[in-house]
Amino acid sequence: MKNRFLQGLLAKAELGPLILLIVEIAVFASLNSDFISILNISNTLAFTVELGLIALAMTLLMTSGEFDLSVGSVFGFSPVLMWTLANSGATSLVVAFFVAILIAALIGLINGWFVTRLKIPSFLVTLGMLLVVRGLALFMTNGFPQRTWSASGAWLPRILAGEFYIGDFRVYASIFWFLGSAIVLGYVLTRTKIGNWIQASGGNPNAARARGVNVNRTKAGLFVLCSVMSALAGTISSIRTSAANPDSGTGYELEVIAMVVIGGTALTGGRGTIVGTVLGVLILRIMRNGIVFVGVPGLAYNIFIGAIILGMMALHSGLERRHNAGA
Amino acid sequence: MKNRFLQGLLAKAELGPLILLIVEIAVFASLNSDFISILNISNTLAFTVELGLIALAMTLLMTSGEFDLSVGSVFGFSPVLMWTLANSGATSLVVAFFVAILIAALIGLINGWFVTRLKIPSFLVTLGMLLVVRGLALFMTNGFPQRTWSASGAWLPRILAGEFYIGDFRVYASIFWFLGSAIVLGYVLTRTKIGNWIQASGGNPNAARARGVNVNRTKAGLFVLCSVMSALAGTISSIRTSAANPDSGTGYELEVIAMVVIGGTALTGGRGTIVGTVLGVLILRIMRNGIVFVGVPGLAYNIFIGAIILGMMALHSGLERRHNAGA
Amino acid sequence: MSEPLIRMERVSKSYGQVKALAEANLTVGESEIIGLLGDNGAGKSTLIKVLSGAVPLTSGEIFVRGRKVSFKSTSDAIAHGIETIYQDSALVTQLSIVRNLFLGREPLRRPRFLNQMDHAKMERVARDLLKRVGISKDIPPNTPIGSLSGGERQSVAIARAMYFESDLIILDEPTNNLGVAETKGVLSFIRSARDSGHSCIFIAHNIHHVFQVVDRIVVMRRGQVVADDIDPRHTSVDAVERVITGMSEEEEG
Amino acid sequence: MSEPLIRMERVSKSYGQVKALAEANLTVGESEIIGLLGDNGAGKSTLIKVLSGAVPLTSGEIFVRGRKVSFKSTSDAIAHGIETIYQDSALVTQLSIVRNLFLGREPLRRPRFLNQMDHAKMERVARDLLKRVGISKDIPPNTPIGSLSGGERQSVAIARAMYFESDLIILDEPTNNLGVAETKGVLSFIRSARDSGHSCIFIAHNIHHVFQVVDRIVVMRRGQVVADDIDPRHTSVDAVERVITGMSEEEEG
Amino acid sequence: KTYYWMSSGSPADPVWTYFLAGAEQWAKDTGNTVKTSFYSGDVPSQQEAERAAIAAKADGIATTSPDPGSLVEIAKEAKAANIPMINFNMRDPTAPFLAYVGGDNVVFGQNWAQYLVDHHLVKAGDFVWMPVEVPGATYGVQEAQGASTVFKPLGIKWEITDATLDQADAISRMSDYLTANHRKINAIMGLGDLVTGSIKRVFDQVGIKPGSIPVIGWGNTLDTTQEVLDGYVVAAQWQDPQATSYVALSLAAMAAGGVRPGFNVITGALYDKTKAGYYAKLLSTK
Ligand SMILES: Nc1ncnc2c1ncn2[C@@H]1O[C@H](COP(=O)(O)OP(=O)(O)OP(=O)(O)O)[C@@H](O)[C@H]1O
Ligand SMILES: Nc1ncnc2c1ncn2[C@@H]1O[C@H](COP(=O)(O)OP(=O)(O)OP(=O)(O)O)[C@@H](O)[C@H]1O
Ligand SMILES: [Mg+2]
Ligand SMILES: [Mg+2]
Repeated sequence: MKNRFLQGLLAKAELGPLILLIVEIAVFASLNSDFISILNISNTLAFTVELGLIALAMTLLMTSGEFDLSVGSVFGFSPVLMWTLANSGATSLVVAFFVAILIAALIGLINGWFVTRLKIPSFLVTLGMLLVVRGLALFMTNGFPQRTWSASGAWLPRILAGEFYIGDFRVYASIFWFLGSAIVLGYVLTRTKIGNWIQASGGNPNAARARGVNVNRTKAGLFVLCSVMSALAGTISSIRTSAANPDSGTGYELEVIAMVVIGGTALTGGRGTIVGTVLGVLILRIMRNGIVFVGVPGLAYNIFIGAIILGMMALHSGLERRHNAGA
Repeated sequence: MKNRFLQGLLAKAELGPLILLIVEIAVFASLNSDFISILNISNTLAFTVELGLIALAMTLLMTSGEFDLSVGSVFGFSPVLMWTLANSGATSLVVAFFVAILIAALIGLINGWFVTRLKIPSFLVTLGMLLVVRGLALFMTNGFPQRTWSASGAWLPRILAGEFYIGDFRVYASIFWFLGSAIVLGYVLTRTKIGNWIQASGGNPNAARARGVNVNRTKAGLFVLCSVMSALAGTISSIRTSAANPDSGTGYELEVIAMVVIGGTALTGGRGTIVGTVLGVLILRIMRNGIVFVGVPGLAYNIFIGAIILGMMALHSGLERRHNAGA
Repeated sequence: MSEPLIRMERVSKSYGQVKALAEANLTVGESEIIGLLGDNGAGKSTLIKVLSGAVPLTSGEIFVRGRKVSFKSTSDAIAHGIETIYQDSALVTQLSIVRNLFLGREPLRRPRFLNQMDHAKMERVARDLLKRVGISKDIPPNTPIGSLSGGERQSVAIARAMYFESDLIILDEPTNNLGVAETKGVLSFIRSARDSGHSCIFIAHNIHHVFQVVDRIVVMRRGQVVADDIDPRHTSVDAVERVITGMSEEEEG
Repeated sequence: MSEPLIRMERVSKSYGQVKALAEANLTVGESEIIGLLGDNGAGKSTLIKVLSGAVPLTSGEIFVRGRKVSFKSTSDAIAHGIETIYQDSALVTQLSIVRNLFLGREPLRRPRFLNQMDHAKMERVARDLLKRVGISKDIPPNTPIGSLSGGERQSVAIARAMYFESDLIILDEPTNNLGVAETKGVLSFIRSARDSGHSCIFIAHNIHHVFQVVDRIVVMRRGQVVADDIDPRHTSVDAVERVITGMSEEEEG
Repeated sequence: KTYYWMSSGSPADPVWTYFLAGAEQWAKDTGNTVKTSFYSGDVPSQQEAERAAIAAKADGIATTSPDPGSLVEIAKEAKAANIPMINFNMRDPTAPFLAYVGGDNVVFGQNWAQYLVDHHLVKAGDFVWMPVEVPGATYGVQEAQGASTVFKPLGIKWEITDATLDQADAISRMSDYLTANHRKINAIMGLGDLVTGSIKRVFDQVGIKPGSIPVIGWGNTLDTTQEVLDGYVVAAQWQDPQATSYVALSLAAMAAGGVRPGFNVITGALYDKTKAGYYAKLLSTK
């Protein structure tokens, strides 16, 4: 069983992204030796895993044939809600945290309801939700960032985003959340009944329905998962950076979807890979970090990010084609 | 023939959006009488038709099963390129305009090439292109807005965006560009061979290929059309507002796609309607305008836009279902 | 006569203007194989879609063992023991053969951590089933459906119905894309299903296939059942063809 | 013997590891109807996909009237007079019947403004064709394909091949989903195509259908042509079935 | 030597192009390498990049704060790594930066409000419209906060609206708002350079005569200096954007050379028609 699991990990879909990642690291490391310093690795990982949490959930959602543009706004909204509640003295931080998560779940449920019951494309539903949630965050706070009292003593912030040192290497607790989620969600997708349902819902929803799979509930559940993970990521990020700004998370949705797709999950549903997503997350974040090291001029930054996405995709497609040679 | 054409216009797909538009106008007009003042209508139309030009091209592209996220960046880039060339004295304004259009066509061609030849999803290709083009605009100008010498005498600005008065009612020349494009593209989509190919390419590309339809060339051509129309819209907008800012057009891609989808074009390709898109463009722009008139609090603007998109979609889906009752 | 397994009474179904079913009646007894014949557009697929819960009926009633039922989805029908193999063999092309076989009824294994599937069992059963439907043995059970030939796909769908031995198995044109060997497999499966007490509704355009297995032939035309008691042992193929095309009204065996 | 219409020599095609075609040979003469038989996965569809330019061959050569050709796409094959009706009747479900019929070969009308289609002519021809393939007359030609039954769709694909009278018409299991009346329409279409000087390759699992029309039967097994000169007038259905399943090696009529 | 210049602003914001020009000018004048970057208010991304700069062993960093309090840890880490870090334009007093160069947004907002009141352009019970490019961005929030200290006691009401950083869209939204509310608006306070610089186009579009509604706000662009000269804007805030960048990098270089700055540099001036020509000249020699 173990062996077969490992074999699954190295299936063709993940080969392209893996090679990309290795090439990328090699290039940056050769250009600047500080790039693979302990300090830089630790630093890059911190934010990477926060976006990664969203990407993991998005992988499952996209495998089921839907996607969610509202993740960035939930990422910004949830910590703002949490701190507003906690700062107002209405509740303790812990209660506020769970309220924020619950509201996020509700947002996901509404997304799911609109998409599955009213059969509106997820593009429109989650775009609408993006605007509503972003607007709510602004309206609730009057645009003001929330105070984030340095919560060093409390247990919740420690569990979510506490710092640990392994020698000189600083890690945040969030990396364990990320790794844990990757393992659980990877297991769910490949080994369990729900995983089978997710893939079938994305691959051929009518066939799945005909077999008694509850496609609507599966998709709705994944919308909830996606929102909750975004809220978790937002809270973790907010605690770590001690900032709770109603605007944070803007534009993350496209970055997260790009991560998932670069990892090899099909945009059209039916085929998804958690291992690929982990690689995709690393590829995109390391690229952003590496570009700072190489010292691209500020205004040309986007040119490089864009050109590298295009270049990587071309390479990716080349690898895929070689792999499927003859087809 | 005439009759059949009219009948086509009022086919089921466009009925929902039409009702939405009428309801929307009725509601806003009843809440604020200034809403249907000549001044406001003229104001609203000015920017509406600029976005509308992009939406028309996007309709054809989406019918063929692809979409383009780089339209906003081309909208910003083209006028900046045009004015930079003209201001540097290298060429006349007219030559600069055609150079900008040509470069936009090239951008579209590259998008098309990546999507059709390398088989990379248009989401990733055009997201990458969005970053590259936006970066180019910033880099080329060092971020500075370009001077737009008030070109009242020149014939090109007059043709593109000149003002006319019909009584008190001010219209810009751009509205004729929009109407003209709508008629031509609507005709192309419904009555011509190319239109048939576009729909087939989106509906079942393999079947289309098997019949000898050049799916790749059809899609690539539409990417070019989309980029060129964005460039045209950007230039018109820049002349009208006498502003050429490297960052203008940010976020238009999502708004334009939303317009097309609200109009009834399928996100998944195969089915598209120009009349629906014209309605969708009006619905979204009038909503933005009307919300200000009704006087929602400034920071709650996005909440309302989002909630109304969701609400309209729900209504839309209700209407569709009633229409297809029994299925 | 005791209550039959299935009784459909005056069932109608309209798609907008199109009346696909117009007050059709059908009964299926225990351990009985019904052959459902009719020309294109006669309403055969629609009738069994209604029976399998895939589409809601416009009017009429369905009874299972005398109890009135109302199917809101295919899961409802499956719960009542009605298993269907659709004409367009509803498989998920991205998933492997094994995963398609067990979709919606995945066997689980201990520890029940997040409902993990019993892959070992699934593969074992799959190999066995594929052999029984006569699919060539060199196709591994984790091949994705997308890379199978049309007939091979059909065989997978048949294998699925074999495994989940339901009270009533509906096969909508299962032999359509099948070769000689595979067709034999399906026909013998239908026979063995009856012998072990299951009922079948078998739709096919190849009347020769129908004649080889069924107990009773039902013919539909324009949304109605126009003959429901043709005995294949006492009727000729030509006579049935005439009923199907309507050239001799209400001619029965 | 003069050059035949089509000659395929030692044609092979592999999908990754799977050898779908292994040095298959096939000739088709002028005004000849070939019946191509073989069990599921024998390579029939692959052979005709190669011949129609839909997939590239791995090795081997194709000659049309003695001239070597190399098809890069289906348009190349269409340009050489080879028209194909695929097994999965490649239709665009969102488009209407008329638009599907003429897809890729739309008739234009004057003024040639942006290549406008001649809708009037298209509809007229479509009505006529639909009648010839025996589709019920109450289906208007601008119905979207998506709302037709399986058999009705097949008939539309047949109608298309009827209209574009090519030198060679390939039909991959065209009678699969067809009822009695529709099947008769297809078979008579094939006969009349031959009579007006066209050649046909007819693939079907229903051997009875094949026997009714073809001049010569070709049998494939495991990617190879194992018999290519069976005369249906001097051979029994059973004998051909044995060749197909390989129970009597190389038995010919 | 290699210096990092890291902005929390958006490259689309016209004022930032002048800040950037100052940094580039400094690089040219001194021969040092300056790596510039923009983070558009994305706190985690900026933090990550600042840490990357520290890891890359920068000789000095000049940075703006995306959000007061958000760079505390970073400044500590820079200090520990012995990398001089200078704060400019957006102040973050809680973080241990070596020095600050720039203005004070709260004070600016307060000054604008006071100017309107002192010149009898608004009175108790009036309504002020405050368009801003990015609602929630720190500069706008602080300016509104400053203005509120003057307006609140007088019972003057105000509303902040979302204009976006996209000029065509901003003009469209501002025109909509003005058309709908021109009867009730007594004054306009442009919380950012883009919105203030678009006032002429909005007035022209809606048909409002220059000066009939008093406008005050940012004035770091040629558009705004021209608007002041033409009477569309009564007074505008100058912030020395180029000089701010230049001085911040100079301080960083000075500290890198071992001379630690023990002072802050405060910039800014409010100008009206009489002085606008001077600033226009400053801006056109970029
Ligand atoms: N989803 C649908 N929308 C509209 N009409 C439909 C739909 N499905 C079926 N029909 C129509 O209902 C009628 C009956 O169709 P049905 O598929 O039941 O026929 P069938 O007997 O199974 O034919 P075949 O042998 O070709 O499969 C046909 O005229 C068909 O066009
Ligand atoms: N796209 C593909 N990828 C991989 N293998 C394929 C592909 N298409 C066909 N095959 C394999 O090639 C072999 C021949 O397939 P083909 O479709 O030609 O058979 P066929 O004779 O048409 O069978 P049927 O009667 O079932 O249609 C089969 O084993 C099939 O699994
Ligand atoms: Mg049927
Ligand atoms: Mg085949």
